[in-house]
Amino acid sequence: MILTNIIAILMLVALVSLIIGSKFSRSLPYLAAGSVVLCFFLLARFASNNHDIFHQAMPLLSVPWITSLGIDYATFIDSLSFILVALTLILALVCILVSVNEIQHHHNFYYFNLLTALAGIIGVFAAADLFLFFFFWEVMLLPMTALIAIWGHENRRYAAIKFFIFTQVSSLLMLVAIIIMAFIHQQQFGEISFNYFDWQRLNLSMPLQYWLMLGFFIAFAVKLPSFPFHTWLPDAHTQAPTAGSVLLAGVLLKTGAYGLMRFVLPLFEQATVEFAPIAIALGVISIIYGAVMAFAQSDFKRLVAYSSISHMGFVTLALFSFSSIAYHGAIVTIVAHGLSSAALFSMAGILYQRLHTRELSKMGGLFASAPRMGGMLLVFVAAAFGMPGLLNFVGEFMTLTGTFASHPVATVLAATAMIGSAIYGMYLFQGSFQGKPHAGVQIADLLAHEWLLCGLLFALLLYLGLFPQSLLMHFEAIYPAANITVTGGKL
Amino acid sequence: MNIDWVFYFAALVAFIASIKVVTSANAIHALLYLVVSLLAVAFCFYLLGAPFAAGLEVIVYAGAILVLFVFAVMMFDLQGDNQPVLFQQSWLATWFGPLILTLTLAMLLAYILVTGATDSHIEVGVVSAKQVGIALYGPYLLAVEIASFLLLAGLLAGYHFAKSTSEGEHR
Amino acid sequence: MKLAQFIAIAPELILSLAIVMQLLLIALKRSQHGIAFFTMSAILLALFAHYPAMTQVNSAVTPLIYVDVFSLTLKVLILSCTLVAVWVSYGYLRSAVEFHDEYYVLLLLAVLGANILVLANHFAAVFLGFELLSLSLVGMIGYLHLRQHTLEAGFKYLILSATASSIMLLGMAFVYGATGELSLAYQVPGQQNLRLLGQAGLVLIMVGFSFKLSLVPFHTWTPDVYQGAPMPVTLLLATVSKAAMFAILVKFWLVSAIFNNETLQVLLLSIAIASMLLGNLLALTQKNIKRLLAYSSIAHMGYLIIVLAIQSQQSVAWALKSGVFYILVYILATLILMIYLAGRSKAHGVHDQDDWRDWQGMIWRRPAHGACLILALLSLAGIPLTAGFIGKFYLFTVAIENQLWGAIAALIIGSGIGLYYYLSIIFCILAKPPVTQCQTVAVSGGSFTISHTTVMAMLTVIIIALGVFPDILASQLMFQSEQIPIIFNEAALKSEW
Amino acid sequence: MIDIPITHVFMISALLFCVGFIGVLARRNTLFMLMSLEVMLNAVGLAFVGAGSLWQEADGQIMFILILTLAAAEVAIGLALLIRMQHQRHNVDVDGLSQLRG
Amino acid sequence: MTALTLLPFFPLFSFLILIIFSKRLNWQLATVIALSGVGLSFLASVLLINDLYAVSQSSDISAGVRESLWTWFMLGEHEVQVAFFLDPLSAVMIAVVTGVGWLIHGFAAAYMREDENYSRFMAYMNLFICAMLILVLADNLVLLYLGWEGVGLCSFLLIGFWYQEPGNAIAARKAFIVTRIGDTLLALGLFYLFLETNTLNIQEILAQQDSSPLSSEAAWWIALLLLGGAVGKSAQLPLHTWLPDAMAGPTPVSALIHAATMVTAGVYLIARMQGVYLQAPDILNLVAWTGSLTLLIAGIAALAQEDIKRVLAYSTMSQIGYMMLGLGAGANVAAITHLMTHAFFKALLFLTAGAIILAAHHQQNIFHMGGLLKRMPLISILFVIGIAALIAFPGTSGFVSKEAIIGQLWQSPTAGPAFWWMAILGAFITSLYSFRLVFITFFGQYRGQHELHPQRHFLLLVPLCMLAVLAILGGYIPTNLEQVFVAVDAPDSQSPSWLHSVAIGLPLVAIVVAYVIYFPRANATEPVPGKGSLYRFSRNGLGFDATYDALLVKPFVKLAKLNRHDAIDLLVQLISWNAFTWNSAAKAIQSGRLRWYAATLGIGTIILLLGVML
Repeated sequence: MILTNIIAILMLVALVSLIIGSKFSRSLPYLAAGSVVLCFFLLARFASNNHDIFHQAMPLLSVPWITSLGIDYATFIDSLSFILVALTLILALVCILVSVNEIQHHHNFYYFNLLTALAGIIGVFAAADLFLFFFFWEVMLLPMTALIAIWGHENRRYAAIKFFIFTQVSSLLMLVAIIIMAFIHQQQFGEISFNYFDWQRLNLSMPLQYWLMLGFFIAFAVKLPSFPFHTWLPDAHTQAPTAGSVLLAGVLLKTGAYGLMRFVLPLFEQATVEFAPIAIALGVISIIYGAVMAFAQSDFKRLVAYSSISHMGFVTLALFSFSSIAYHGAIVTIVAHGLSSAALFSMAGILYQRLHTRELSKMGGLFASAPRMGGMLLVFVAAAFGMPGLLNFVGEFMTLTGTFASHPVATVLAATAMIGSAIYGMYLFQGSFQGKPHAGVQIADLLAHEWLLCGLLFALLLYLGLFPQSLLMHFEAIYPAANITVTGGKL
Repeated sequence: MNIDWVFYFAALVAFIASIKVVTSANAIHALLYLVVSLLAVAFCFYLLGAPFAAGLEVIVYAGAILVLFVFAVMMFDLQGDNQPVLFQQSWLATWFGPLILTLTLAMLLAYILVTGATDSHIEVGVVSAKQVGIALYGPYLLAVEIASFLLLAGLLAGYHFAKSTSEGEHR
Repeated sequence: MKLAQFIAIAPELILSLAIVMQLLLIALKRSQHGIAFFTMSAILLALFAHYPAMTQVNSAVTPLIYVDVFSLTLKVLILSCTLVAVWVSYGYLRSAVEFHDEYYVLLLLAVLGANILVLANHFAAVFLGFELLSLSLVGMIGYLHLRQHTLEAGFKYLILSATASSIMLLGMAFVYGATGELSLAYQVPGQQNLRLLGQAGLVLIMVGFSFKLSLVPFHTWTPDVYQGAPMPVTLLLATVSKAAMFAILVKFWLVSAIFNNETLQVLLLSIAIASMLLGNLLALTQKNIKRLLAYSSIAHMGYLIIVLAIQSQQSVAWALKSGVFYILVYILATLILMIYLAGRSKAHGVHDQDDWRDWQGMIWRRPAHGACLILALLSLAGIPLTAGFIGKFYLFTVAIENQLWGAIAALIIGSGIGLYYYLSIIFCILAKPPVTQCQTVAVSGGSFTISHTTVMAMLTVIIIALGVFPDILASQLMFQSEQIPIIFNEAALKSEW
Repeated sequence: MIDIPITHVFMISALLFCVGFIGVLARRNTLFMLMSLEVMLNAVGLAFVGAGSLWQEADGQIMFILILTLAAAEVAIGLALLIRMQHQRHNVDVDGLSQLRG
Repeated sequence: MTALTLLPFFPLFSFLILIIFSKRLNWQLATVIALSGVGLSFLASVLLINDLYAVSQSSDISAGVRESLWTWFMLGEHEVQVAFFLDPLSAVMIAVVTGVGWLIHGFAAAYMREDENYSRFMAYMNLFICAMLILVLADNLVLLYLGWEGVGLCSFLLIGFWYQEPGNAIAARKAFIVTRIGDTLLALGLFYLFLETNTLNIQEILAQQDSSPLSSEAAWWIALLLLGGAVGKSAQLPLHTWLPDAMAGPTPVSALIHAATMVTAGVYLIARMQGVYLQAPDILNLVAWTGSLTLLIAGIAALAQEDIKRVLAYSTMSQIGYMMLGLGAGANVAAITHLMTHAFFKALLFLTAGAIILAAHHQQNIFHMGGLLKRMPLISILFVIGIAALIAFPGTSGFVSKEAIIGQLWQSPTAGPAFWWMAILGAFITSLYSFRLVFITFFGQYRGQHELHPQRHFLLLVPLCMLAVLAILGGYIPTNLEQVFVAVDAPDSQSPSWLHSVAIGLPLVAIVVAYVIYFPRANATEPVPGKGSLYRFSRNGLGFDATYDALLVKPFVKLAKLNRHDAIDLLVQLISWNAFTWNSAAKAIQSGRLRWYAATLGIGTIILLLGVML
């Protein structure tokens, strides 16, 4: 029930804020933040009450939904879901904090969209029924698109349409694969089923398995995003309002990684092994390409967006190297990137509010007037380029350590991104905060609520960076699909 | 005595008359050719053993419907093309495309009919008006009813269009 | 004829009677409200007459008509749409001086034609229904004599529809010549004797159906007629006409199990794929909402006829369910959009308010309408939370069950293209409102009332409800394959008569 | 009375049909379009009557009668539209009717 | 919590205080906080080293002290811990870091007194000390990597401390990125090491080398990759180009980071991983080559510098080259000792240079100085003491350590006579540039535009004096390093007896040469023969920068900017272009002409009929 409750609370508050919000637009952030905190509290209580059961998936609510197709409303939770849901709720708070001053019109509709997007995302992490999963997968898109299209920057409609069409078309491929799986279940077990746990029993022949895997993979690769499906991301990130960027980079991309972890790897073991070289190549290309492209940008948010591509390439690389260390690294990277990119986008938003530009060439020398902000930006940039002590480093390090065993060349290539990330990170930090200040450019330093969000993110990055075991101890030490024999390396 | 040639002759007349309908420049001429074509087809009907249909063709089609045409043309001066279309400069442009298209269609249909149809011959026998009547008011009773509604629709729509014209004139 | 048979076709009898009564009413007392009210009550009565008709399912009424659950379902759908159409027309046509008696009669005639088409089990009935529908629609399309475009639209529709029906009739003649049977269940001994002639005949018949369903390459009339016709008539064209033609295509296809014929199957799929792609492509840059809906209807009909491309008898029931669900959903969404358009327009305007750039920023000025329209568009685009998604999902299941990979690819590509223009409109609705106030002036000419809003909201709620709980409808749509008279028992029929 | 293959009847009707069709395609005068339509319908009628004779059934003729009805209704509407067109536009050139497009 | 666990956290704590209250602290308070942070560390390390001695005296085993704090993360079965390890090697390092660091902090307090961001500066310095301590105390390589990156970041921050000068920012970025290349190689080395040994704990790895040594190929690669890390951090060939530019930072920074501590981290790393290197003699040889080439090239470059700090920077590179050479030759103890003494005298040199620069209003060009001996006698004497140690003048600390290195070269199995000659040549060049510096700076006439304002703050002078003492006597500090290193058994071949005297004598000859060449020019404001292309070439660091710029940086930037709008996006645009083109093509169908529409009906029928026939 817990996840359903959270979704329900968020949806309810969303509706309430839509209906009554136009009169109380000042208090909407409090309402939204309150609901998020309540959800977080519920989740925390649930976790503390059920401390030991996260290793296995724990089914929660299951209600028949579309009976003729054997579709249930079924949710479950395990460590992966839990961590991602928690991350989502934390970033939700960040989103609300960055929105406080930024959103100038139609508050009620804004918070409606924000909260429904959150509900959809949590639904994605909760769904145990693949139809439900797809349902939420799409539901989270809509409000996200609305956020971009209504409150975005100058080129918002193009970005929103691109974002939507990319994800929608790719997810239709996944839908086809899902339905085929359901029919295969019907063939093998007599009844049609979309249930994840039922599907684990399926016995898929090889070429078919490969195609099905591809259907899922493309959908997730677009979300992730992996080269060459990434081009929606820079536009969407750049044009979205700050909260939109935070949500996109922080959680929405993670749904792609989640999909790979939850569905692609366990359900299509053979096919993934066969596909691994391609996936790894894509991962490595994403890593390098993202880093190089990030350096070439002059737009703050675009730069961060490309860096996201680079970071998520590590996740692809990690997952398809079939090493338990790398798998854990992927989990850490997911969380780390969620926090750090959210932080960077928040910084971009904070700067945009003061300067009304995202162009690095129009910034520069801001350290003089806003040293605290500069410090925070430096910390987040450092997180992004994998400064040890912050969480991203742990993820990258584990990923590469794990991958090195089986794919040394790919690892070496991927490691060049450590240089690349330093280059664009420095470029970003120095371009905005160092150098000669433009004449008369004086900006206010962090305000209280901005302090709160930066501090929150920094504290999490630092704490988890120093004690990543608090994340990882909930995961089994071995890789879920470790029974596959992977050629050319020991785990 | 084999009178098959009569059928083919009638068909030829119908064909040529139809071509004249389509190509003639003058509306009244075309209508007259249409009457010829209809009469020839009626003769074919008769030869095919459908005297009732032949009668209806003459009475209703050639008689009633074409009279409607003639009335309309005469009363409302629907002469149409002032120049004979056939001999305009754009003769080729006007006819080339349709001709090619239709010839293709005709050849396709011919091919299908030659290769694909049953080679059964029409037996000598007449389906009399009585048989038709029985069928018409037996299994096809509802069809007759619906046909009446069809005519009503035609009537109403025709009336409305014609009426609106006169009203439109006044405004 | 027995009483049972009268009951089975009671809705149609009521409609026929109503037409006659209308004529009488016109003769007795002309009234703008009276005739509309009468028409609505007649339709309601016909709707209620389906309850008794339900008891008579799976019975033939003369060889022309066969009543089954599928037909009844679609008839209910058609009559409901007509109800909406009449109500919309009333507001649309209402004026100070003119009487629009013929309009309502033509409307009932069109619906009668549609109903007969749905019930038809015989080429004669198909043809009559087809023509009754077409000719009445021609009368309605060209109804507004003051508008320039109506003439053009009416004439185009008349000529093309007549051409198409001639082609269809030629096909019927071919089939008749090949099989000696005019019933839809023509292939009594199985399809082996269906030679090339018969196949050609079937194809020619399909040309007629495709024309009406506006499938590529027989779609060309659609946008022009949609645009030129008065808004309520466009609504009829998009809903009643489509539903009826879909029904008869399904029967035509299933009753004689044409799906066993591979050639026709391939042709049908090609048409479907071409429609999906071309329809969406054509809509891509369209700014006139009526034309856009026309193009999108081309694509949607392309999606829809995927359900016919089934491989085996077992899939029939599921395919029918999917098809009916899809067309229902399509009609719901179209209705919302068209009700809005009709409400904003007026018969004596120079043209309808059908440029979607006028919708800019609607969500902020009229949130309820904006929301309804957005949801309707989303439903058309097939996005979850709306019934459109469930409909598309059903189509996908059918396509996958029958392994129609080409159609799936086209469906995906088509949806991708479709998203572009649906989203463009949605974003336009979501955009900042224009500064000028000319819009409100234009709007004030419309016949929009609170009831329009209510109906739109209700339909939107239905769309959402079906999108979230499709079972409330889908579980009702149970078509056993026996309910479609697959192999018509001729002997039983003869004895019945 | 006669003994000819049904194929020939169909062939003749197909030819007539095509002649009518060419008229619809080629003539700009709407009046001729209507007449061409009549030719087409008539051709179809011939096919039905021929097929009816083949099977020695009344159905073919009944279909012909129904087609006749259709032709009548269609002509009525068509001519009425023509009249309106003549009034509105003072010509009956079908190529003038191309404002709806795109 | 023992002193060991607290050691790195004293400066961290003071860093936090300084950074949080930065603007609200006045100079005195900030100075007290900053100095006490490092000072406490220094006290703690003295205490610890005392204990360590006591332990090592009592037992023969070279056991260190290990303190584990918590498990950082798991690499499979292996726990990566946050744990500190103290043995004589790290003892030397922490002594240098905290001791010299403390003195430099003191100097910096005076040097940066006027700066408005004073407490931020001191905070960075404290953070640096913390990171450096973690680096040298790390029990495992991952933690070492943390410190490694931490010092890199602090170096970046401090080089770019005056961030408003674009040049400083560029230098900072360059330093960071070039060292980052080395860091990446180091990280790769760690991955390989983990793959082979399944652990990243330094002691475990070293212990494994006794029982089950690495395969030679693995050792070769690992050693090479670790060397890559080391050359990056220690500014050795070919990743040395950042160090001269790093002189853009405030002078105490140059003294602390770019002379005394951080740049020697590479030396520390290689010394630390000696067990691995012993498995890969080829790489040891490569280390020696790297060191020797660097010391020569840096020395030649130093000969042509005009900026006092750049001279010292090249000299630092050169001296680290000696350490590398020593490590490559197996003279680990000598190398580490040289590390220590170098820290003393180079810190002294930098700080005195800093004092001069401060007095000369941030004038760094030696040709605009001159005659300082008369005007700033104390400083000048201190500087000359540093120089004496640098050229290994007998009796100074530099002499002790450098002679020890040179002395082992001839016989070393991984080095040999060639390296000895290179080292000697290097020593000769060292003297040459040192005295060029001395003569031009301190003799002749003062040539600066502004009047000198020597500062006499005690915090400025006391550290200098203490460092001078260390520069002379520091070579005799006992280190116990022999316990740590595996002795390399030299072959029995006798080295010629003249070696020693040449080694001692040559630098002195160089002084004379320098006197002949440079003393006459002590009044020049321009390096006279310096217009030659050779001079320019060596002034520009022998063209490394230009080469890298042309071969790597420019192509990369160009390529990146070329693809700025993302070529892949063209694919998407192609698709959309396609759609719109097809749209306009398809629109042609909807011409609005009725006859055409009828024709489409015909065409469609034909197509379908054809379909049936086929």
